[in-house]
Amino acid sequence: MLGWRWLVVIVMGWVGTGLAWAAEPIVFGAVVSATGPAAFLGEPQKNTFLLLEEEINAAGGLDGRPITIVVYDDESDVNKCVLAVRRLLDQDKVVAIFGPSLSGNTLAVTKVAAAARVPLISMAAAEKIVRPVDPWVFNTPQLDRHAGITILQHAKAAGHKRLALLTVSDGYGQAGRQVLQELISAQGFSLVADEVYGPKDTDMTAQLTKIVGAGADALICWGTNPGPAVVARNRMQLGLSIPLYMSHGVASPKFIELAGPAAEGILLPAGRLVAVDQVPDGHPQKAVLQAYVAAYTKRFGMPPSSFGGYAHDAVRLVAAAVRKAGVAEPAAIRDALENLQNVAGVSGIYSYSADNHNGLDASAFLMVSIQGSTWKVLP
Amino acid sequence: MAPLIQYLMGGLTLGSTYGLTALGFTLIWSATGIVNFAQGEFVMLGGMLAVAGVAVGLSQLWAILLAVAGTTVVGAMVERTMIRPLGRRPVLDVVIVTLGVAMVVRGLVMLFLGKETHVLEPFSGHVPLRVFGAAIMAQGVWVLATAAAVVGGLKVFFSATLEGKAMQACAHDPVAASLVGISVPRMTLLSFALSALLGAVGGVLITPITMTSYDVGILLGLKGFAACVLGGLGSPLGAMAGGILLGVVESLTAGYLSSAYKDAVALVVLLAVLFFRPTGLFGPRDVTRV
Amino acid sequence: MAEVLLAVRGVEVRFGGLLALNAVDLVVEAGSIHALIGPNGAGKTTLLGVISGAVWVQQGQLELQGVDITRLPAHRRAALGVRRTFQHVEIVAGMTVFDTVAVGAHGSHDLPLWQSLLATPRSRRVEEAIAKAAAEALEFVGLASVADREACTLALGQQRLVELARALAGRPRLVLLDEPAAGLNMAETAALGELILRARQAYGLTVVLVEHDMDLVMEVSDQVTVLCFGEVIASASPAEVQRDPRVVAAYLGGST
Amino acid sequence: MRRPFWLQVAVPIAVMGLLPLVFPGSYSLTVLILSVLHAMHAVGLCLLVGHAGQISLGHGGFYGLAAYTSAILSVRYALPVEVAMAGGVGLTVVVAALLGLPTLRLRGHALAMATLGLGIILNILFTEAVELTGGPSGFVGIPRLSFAGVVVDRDGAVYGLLVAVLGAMMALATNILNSRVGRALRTLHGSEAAAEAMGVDVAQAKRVVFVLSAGFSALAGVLYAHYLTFIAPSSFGFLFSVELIVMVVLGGMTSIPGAVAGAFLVTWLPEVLRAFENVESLLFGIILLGCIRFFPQGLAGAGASVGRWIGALLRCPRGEQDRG
Repeated sequence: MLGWRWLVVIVMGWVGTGLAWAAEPIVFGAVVSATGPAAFLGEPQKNTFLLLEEEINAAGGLDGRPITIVVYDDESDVNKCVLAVRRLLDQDKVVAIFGPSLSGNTLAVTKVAAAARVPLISMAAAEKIVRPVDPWVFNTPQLDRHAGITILQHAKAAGHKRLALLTVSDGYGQAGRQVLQELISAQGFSLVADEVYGPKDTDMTAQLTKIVGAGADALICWGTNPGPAVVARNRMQLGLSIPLYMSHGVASPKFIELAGPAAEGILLPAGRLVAVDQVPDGHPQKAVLQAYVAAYTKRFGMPPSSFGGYAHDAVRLVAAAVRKAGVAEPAAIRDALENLQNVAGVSGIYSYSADNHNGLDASAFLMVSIQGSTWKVLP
Repeated sequence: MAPLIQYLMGGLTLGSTYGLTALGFTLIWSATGIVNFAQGEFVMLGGMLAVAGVAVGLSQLWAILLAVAGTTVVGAMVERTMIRPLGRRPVLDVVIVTLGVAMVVRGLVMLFLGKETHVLEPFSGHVPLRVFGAAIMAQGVWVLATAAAVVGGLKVFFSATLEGKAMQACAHDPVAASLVGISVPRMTLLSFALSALLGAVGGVLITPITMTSYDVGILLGLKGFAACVLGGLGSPLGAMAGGILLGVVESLTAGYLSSAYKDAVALVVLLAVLFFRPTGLFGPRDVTRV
Repeated sequence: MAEVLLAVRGVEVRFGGLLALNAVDLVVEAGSIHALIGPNGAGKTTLLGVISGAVWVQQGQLELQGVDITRLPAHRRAALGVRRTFQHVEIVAGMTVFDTVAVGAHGSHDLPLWQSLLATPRSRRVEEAIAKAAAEALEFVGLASVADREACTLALGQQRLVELARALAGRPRLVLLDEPAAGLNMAETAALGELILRARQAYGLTVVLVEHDMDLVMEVSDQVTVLCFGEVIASASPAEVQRDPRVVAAYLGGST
Repeated sequence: MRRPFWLQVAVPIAVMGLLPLVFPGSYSLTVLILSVLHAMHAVGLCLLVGHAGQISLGHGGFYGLAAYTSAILSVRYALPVEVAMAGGVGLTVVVAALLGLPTLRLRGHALAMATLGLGIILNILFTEAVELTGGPSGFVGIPRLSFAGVVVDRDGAVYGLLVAVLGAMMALATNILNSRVGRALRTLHGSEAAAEAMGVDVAQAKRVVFVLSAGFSALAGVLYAHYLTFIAPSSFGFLFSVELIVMVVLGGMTSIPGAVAGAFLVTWLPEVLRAFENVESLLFGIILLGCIRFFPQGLAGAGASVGRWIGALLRCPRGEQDRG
């Protein structure tokens, strides 16, 4: 009798331990800029990690194991970012790191992750992150180059020859400016004005006046809110008639709100997230986009931004890599990521390879124009 | 369109936003000799409270009135709870306290009103005015006109009213002022409340042009402070003139030299004034040696 | 006639539109105690400031033992042996009596900063000399027992003595005392007068004394200069000044 | 009031030496390294703010100027790291001296204004001189610390080196405070009139302390650049300068070990209170207000109280024995 009971206890204990072992969570890390100047990037990303952690666990986890995403805020500060990555590697023993949100911060930590041999999937777009390729470093946003190509295609078709640049003097603007300078001269346009503004500037009439004086056919403004909204308003104030291209950095409803009536007619490249309902039904991204928008809106009471999309794609890609590898080990995840083909995400359709750690191309972008305070996809 | 006139107009609009912030600085300085590093946050608070008011469904006018009133109360509370208890502690301590107040106000606004950027509708629509072939936002005229009115008002206040004279006496020599029966604490309170009020008025006026978010106070405070130093601390007219000068220098630099270094050029002008004419361009002429 | 230590000639000081001192002459003999008296607002403290270097003159000249010091800043004059006390006691909160007094010896040594930074043997010798001078000065004014107390916690009378000790610690040639008896009771004032006389003896001082307490002035001073509305109206021995009708008029006029 | 050397320097250094044993791991070590770097600023600012009574809002700029100069010299001009570091510190000290020369003649808040302006100008340079500095996204590929060809690449060794440098700074600062210069500074903070009447060259004293503190920040800057091997303009801004003030105030303004403790706490706090990251600015603001109002002695005062309490505790049993 006693022996019987003991046997049950032991068997149950063994099974229990086994189950507990099987249920040991896979720990991922994320570093976002949820506060500080780049909070507009990091906050939707942080929300997205929360959302996807719940979603994946509700659906039974990855390979039967629940997942945990440890999210640290680097406050848009490079020191805190380095600390956060060290902490993820050292204390949380994560198998992969999502982020950081900012290009500068990413460049500061790529070596740290590589030295620890843990894959880092950045949500920042600078080309330096993935070119030259570091075996352990990937990124998910569309490259600035692809946005630039999309804009210049449109400009060429419209017959503009003399272009002007107005870029913000932060990491985002600097990266865009470099790419555009290169593309503009390579594609036979002439760059007649190359102006910058500070991230917190509130008046760009001087730069715009100078640009008009230089005889530009079209203006490309590269920045994130609120600067471009000021540019749009000043353009209306000055009554400028030349077309204004913006970057994908303002592809959010917030820009339309801030620019108000001045947003009308502005052209920009954007991911499909801004106009999900205008994406044709058969498109591979359609289902992903609809699911993300629905889930995010339900959970947080507002629509997601394309920056959140970068986080979404990072998690989905790593999840796909874990499934493919069958084991949640850093090296296996890295190898599997490099072999992912045609994975539809929010920002585009990813195909990573050994010499391409971005995985997107210019087709990730649509050219849209703002009409009637909403996005209109251009053919 | 003549570029020069447009640069000047742009500089004028921009500079008047700096000048409005600078007026609050100068008021507290005049009354207490304190540099109030929280002045930029008063401006931010005015704008953000007005935005919050509109967001909960108030009409813009009511939102603005409540925002100005609310900020004034905050200014008075800051003086009552943070500045006054320090008594006769060194000015350095008081200045550090204003830095702390700035951080707390910024932190609270971020926590309760969020990190997003917001905008208010311009008071007189989006259609720009044409002046000498240059375009100027109608809102810019509002800012300029209000600033001029405030400068005039302060001039009258300081030179023609008892309160105003008392306030200046306090800064000059608080011991002597209290000996002749002026209530120094009351004057300090009044100056903080008035500065907060001026800041909030500035905040709601410039928000339709510059937009606002929890962290705009830092830069506004710095520019306002720079404007004060440029024009001469303690003089309302100097503060306004310093602000406009700063804005015009920035605008002209962006137009003719380099948009990348426009702030740097403006600050170099500031340092030059500080070194060679420490009382500011419009301050008193005779410099007491130290 | 004894050697002239300090000569002030034709000094004029303006604050904005206000003429604070007008064509003031003052000759202080070495080893004397020279009192400056006059009604409130006569410019006595301003004149002390002019001598110490705290107030810049618009016109006129100052000579210390024949050396022109008109354009020397205060700290350079201190290095030449001028020290002062203040009408409103200038004692820094948080500093001990000893440290407060030791500052008085600051200007008596010229030591490059790096010596202090590295605490070199020479800097230690200077520190020892300063400590010795401060201890002596404290002993002299009778405050040795409170050397480690915080100076600003002492009673006013003792604070005035701390200021005197601070001035003495620099072993000065010329000490400027600005109303040292203000706020003291009669016994304290009498003791102070004695102390000033003893200090002249022990330290070989010349003293310029601004004071309202006439008993003290009459007791200690060799010479009295009377200021009124920024001008010198009399300069003579105490007894003569007391009899001078202009002085009496000035005081009566000043007090009504 | 003499500050005993062992208490001011030796004990804090010993404690810092033991910290890596208490908090092992590379993450903790990184936090400690940043704490020591911040403490270097705090020691200099303690002299400037706490003793000379001058507020600087531009030490972040000096930090950056030294870091960028050293990075540029070692990468763009391929100079040896030691030479580049010396260049960074040298240039920064010269700039500080040039700024201090006209500014510190003036009374009041001239230094606050001037340093604020210079700090922003420097930050604009870091951001806009892209060819030299790498611009807003940062300067990549700075060589690691090395001396005479020996590269200091283990974090533990870097930490040891930094603690030694900090110890030297604390020793220098303590010497200053124990000397006539220290007394002169305290006096001019309380009363410039008294100080100059006693022979203190007030402008010169302020200038010397200002340049010294800028030099400490510069040394921290070059060490930081060659430790992290990456720098970006955002690390050297106005808000960082204010954070440095928070450290000094938290430390009690006048105490060197207090300032060091303040730097460690302000660096650790956001790491420990992860849930509070949204209220960091609020928290630091409250620290400033609370310390100035209720604990002007800051951590140093708390330390002294604990010291007295322990002292009383140690004495107490003996007293009982005496009575028994």
